[in-house]
Amino acid sequence: MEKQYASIKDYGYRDFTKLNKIYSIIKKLLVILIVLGLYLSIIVIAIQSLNESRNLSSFTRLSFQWYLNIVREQELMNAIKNTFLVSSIATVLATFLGTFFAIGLYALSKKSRVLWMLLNNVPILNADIVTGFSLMLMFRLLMVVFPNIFGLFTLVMAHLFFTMPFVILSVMPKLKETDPNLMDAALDLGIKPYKALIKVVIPAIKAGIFSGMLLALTMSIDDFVISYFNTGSGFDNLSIWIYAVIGRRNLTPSVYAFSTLLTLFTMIGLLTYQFLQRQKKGKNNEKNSTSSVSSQS
Amino acid sequence: MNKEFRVLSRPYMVWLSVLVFFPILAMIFIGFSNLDSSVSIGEISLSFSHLNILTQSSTIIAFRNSLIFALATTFICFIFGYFIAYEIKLSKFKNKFVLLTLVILPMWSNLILRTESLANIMSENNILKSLLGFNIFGNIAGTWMAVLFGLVFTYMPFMILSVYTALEKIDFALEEAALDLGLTPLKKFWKVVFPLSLKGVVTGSIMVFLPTLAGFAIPKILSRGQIVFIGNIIDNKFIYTNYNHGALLAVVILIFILGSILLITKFDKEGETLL
Amino acid sequence: MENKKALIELKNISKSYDDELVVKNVDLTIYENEFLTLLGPSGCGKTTILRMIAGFIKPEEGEIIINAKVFNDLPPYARPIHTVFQKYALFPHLNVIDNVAFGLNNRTWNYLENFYGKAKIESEIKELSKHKPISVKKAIKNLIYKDSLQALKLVKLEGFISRKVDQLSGGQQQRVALARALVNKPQILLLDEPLAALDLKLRQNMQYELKEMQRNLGITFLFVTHDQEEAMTMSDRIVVMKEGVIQQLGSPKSIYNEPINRYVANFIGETNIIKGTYIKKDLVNFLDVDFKCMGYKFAEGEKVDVVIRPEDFDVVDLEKAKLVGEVVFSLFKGVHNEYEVKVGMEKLLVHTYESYEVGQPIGLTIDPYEIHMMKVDDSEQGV
Amino acid sequence: MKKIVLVAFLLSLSFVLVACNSKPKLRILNWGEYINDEVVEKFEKEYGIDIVISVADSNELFYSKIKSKTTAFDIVIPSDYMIEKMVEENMLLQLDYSLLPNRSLVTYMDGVNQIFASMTETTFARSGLNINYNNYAVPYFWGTFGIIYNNRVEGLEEALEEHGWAVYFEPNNYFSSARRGMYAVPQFAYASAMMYLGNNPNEYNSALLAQTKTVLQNSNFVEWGNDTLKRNIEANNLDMAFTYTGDYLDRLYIQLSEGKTLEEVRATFDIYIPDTTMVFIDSMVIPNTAKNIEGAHQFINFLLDPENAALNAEVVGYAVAFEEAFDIILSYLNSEDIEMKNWATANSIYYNMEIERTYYPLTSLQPSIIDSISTMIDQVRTG
Repeated sequence: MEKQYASIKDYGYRDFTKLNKIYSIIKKLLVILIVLGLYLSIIVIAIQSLNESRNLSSFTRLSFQWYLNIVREQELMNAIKNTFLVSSIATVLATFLGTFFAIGLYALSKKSRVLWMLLNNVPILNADIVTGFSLMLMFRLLMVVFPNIFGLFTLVMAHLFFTMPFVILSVMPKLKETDPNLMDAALDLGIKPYKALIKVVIPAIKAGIFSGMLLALTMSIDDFVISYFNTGSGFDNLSIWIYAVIGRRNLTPSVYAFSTLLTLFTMIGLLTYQFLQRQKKGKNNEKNSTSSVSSQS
Repeated sequence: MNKEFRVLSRPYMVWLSVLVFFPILAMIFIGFSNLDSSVSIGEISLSFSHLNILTQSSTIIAFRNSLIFALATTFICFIFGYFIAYEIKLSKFKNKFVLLTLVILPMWSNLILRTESLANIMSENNILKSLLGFNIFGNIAGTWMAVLFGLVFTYMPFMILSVYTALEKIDFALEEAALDLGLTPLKKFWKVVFPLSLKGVVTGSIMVFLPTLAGFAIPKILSRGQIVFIGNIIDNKFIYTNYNHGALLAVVILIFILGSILLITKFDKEGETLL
Repeated sequence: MENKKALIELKNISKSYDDELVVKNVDLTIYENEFLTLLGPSGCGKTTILRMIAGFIKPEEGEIIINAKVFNDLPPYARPIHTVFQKYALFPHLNVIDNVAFGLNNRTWNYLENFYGKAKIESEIKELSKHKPISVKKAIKNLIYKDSLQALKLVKLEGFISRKVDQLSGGQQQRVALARALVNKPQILLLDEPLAALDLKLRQNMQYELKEMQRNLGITFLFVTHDQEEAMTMSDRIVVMKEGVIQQLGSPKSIYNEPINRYVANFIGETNIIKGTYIKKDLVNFLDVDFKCMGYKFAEGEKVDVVIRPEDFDVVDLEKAKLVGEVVFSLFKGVHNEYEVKVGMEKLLVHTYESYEVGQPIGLTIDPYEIHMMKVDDSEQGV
Repeated sequence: MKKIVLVAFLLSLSFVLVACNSKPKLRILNWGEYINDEVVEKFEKEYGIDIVISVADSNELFYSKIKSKTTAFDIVIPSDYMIEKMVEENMLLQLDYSLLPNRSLVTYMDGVNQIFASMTETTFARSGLNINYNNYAVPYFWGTFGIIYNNRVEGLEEALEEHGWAVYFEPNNYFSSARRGMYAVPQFAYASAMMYLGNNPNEYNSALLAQTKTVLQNSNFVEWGNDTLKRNIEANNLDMAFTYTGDYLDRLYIQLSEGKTLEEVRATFDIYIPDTTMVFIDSMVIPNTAKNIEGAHQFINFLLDPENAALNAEVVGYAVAFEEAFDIILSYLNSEDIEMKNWATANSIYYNMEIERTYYPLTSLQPSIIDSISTMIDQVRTG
């Protein structure tokens, strides 16, 4: 008996196999174009950093001098140092405090939790200029008691104000996903509540904490407006410095070099992370393959 | 969660209440009083005279510009951002975290540097032209296209992240169920995936819309100062220490922000998809 | 069975994940109007087979033939098959009736016209046009609504049409999922452990209802489970699987009584497997006693495994007994008593209504037709 | 736990970093890249004082930083009109000339003295106060404004030399296709239009405002920028722009340092300084919130040394304020070092003090007037 093949048309559908091929090519092209769009400015910055000339509008010759120059630019180095100091302190504090605040908010009744999560959105969505200016007014009041408050302290505080909500937002969904009995099980085993929190709950929401930290760092490292109003004592971060310098004078191409390095190092870090993960997984697979049959769902 | 932990949220409640309400009240107060650098405490009084700024033709046009560009940017970001988020979800690459980090990585570079470099290559004679021999953008510096391009590709990561978060939460079995019930992949997308990701679209849209509406650096640099946004006017008011007008305009922006927050709560009760 | 029409034929199907073969050269024919169960522990490949039939994954080798046509390359949406998912997969953005009508609502008009037939649509138009004239589309929409309502009635949920699905209990969700599949009038319904998430009582009720529904609707049910009792209760035929290979295919009774190997014997309920020797036709020796048996053919003197279900022992007076043992453990199980009886070095599981105390001697006999024998297979070490 | 340790570590690290510098500090609020690092190092070494520099990009930001008192700066370097405003609002300390012995080593240039006199005049006219600004400020750099233009446009140079402002402000009559750019500071735009109209740029009334508005509207500016103006002209993306003369020199030095000759650069882009033009002077002042008043005087005194002033000018494109320092620069005219020679030549061309010009320093206008001007500019820009 001859084999009969079912065709998709018999069941009232048109056959788009050919169109699908074209579509998938268009799709790939579009992805490439959009990613290029996202990275276009980064690529241009990289090209500028490799240009021997300070002239931004024409490429003369390939040169790495601006990379070597980074350490020699005192003001730039100072700005970089300040940026890292402020952003790392703010990020670590925001992650640490934000996690515990999120746990606290999660423990509230649903009604008041919704209310506080609503307020939590305000610093995220508020216009930078409004936040920055009004925080400055706040800190001015404190100056009566602490005259030298402006500088690192106010900067970190301001950064905490707009980064912490991101951490809370990332941690909250993960808290909801955790098994409500997790905590009880730990308490049942005779562990004190706060110890149980650290030993049981925190590991369960690790992924949320980490992505919150990443967001906090992203927001903090590129902030200009809020930092601008709340800095003091010469504690300018990179954004403030760039803005002031670019406004009237020439920016040293070393800034582009630094920016490119930052992107490159992050990318290399990510790729290494990915590579290590894969290796680890590969090893696990080898170990397991003899003993377990992989689930098919 | 253990009720005992409620105490952990107390400091944050105090912190939020003070830092959210005080600034807003301060803004409103400055906007509606005669307070400026030359007025002493005793002379402060209520004043509505600053309201005239709202009827200036420049203010109205700037507002119009901001709104139109914010809406257009949000829409384009939605189309492209959704597309990318969906492709990330479909991608066979296991470690989605790495992909998402790559999406936000450009944001680690300084916004002004990025925008300036875009402005550079949008001009007639630029560094890419000197390398490639041709101009990839033509000469769009200073036009609305330049501004739109800059806004879209600066804020798209917000859209991608929000939409992806929502997409990721959709149970794959639902998609299989739709196919099983006779829906073609395209129909499955419109009838199941898209409605279920709407939360993320709303949040992402707001995350794009608000900074575009209130921002000033990108239009200033990319329009070469020719397209004025409301943010530019506010910025100038603050620079020239006209805090009353600045605050008043900021209050108007604030109304948009509060509206957006309400919208978010309507769609997404506990802000789950806000990044 | 033989005169029934074959609906689905799997021919030499294989599938692997990460270089690991999870379905190995499976051949299976599923007939019209039967309740077939794929039974096996998790990871045995039963869900993979189901998903290949549904079209979610493609076999690497072999053919899936439905209604005498090869379906390998057809996407799931073009197959006349519907699935009830393990966790139901109800659409959270739709209410109950919209969930049920979802499949039909999203079909093309052409499909729907064929689905309902001209006559039915016309009579619907006639009926509805009494008040005001309506279009074909409107009539079809109306039919879909009616059908969905009917399907909900079938699963006894007609009172819940506008509920949100997250406001339903697990059992109700399961019924909605069933109605959502049935409303499309599929030829074959695939059920992927649909009862696993329900509690015991509900599960037993649903088992009964599912069987009833299958009988009344005349649809082929392909059911996947790891629960042998569930399989026994509902199925016309059972396929016992292990590591991607079909071990035995047959009616519940034949699988229960005549397991083909230790694996099947152990997987299908409690059993005693005793080493024995086939002496000659109708005579087997085990526990140092010769027993009469019937219907088996082995080489004379061949070692065999003898299978005796606990309830197949007859408890008799000691003098009449062929085997005499000592009760070493007893458990009251409601209807019957379960004893562990030590005969020589072997421990046997015995079910009986009689009462014995631990330490008491007990006499056992076995009817010849209750003695089942299998080839000795050392690799089969039970579940 | 690890995180707690990390936080503690980072916090303590930050305190150490902040506290470890026990050397006295001098906080300077400056424009970006407006000081030679060598000067800073030299001063730090000589006096054992650490200099901390903050930067801002407008006089108004200087003002708000001092006014808000968020940081106690010891030295600020604002422009003329802002110094007027600061003095009137009592924000500055009087200089103690007994601590500035180097004052006797230098003679202020004529232009500088003119500006100081003009400041006194406008202040008197506005508020009736008779203030000698020498008591508050020591000049840092000064310079003129001009029209930077693209010399690749045929005939533009000659037209500018002949018709001055009109070429820039009358696109209908001259070079209608030329791309014109304006400095995005409202008062600069207003002042330039006022000078074109033949008025004193510091005058203001509503009729003049309307007139300037028309002038600016008719000019069809394609760019409202700041430092981007000079870069775009250099790159042939713009043809004319009103800007600081120093901005031009800044680009010139960069081109020279990359091996171009002065003639080559001037052939691509150049600056035209009108006979009537704006001038500015940036001066060092000590705000009354200063902590290290002694150090501030030491620094001012240090920069009153012509050698140091000339050294500072090496990287900054503006004109030195002291004749003695200018002489040092001009002494390089015959230097072997090509870079130094070019630098001296550029100074002699663009800061040629022989040419008779009318210089207008901007004055501090009332907030309400500034507001009207910025609103007018906003209206021009929004079309």
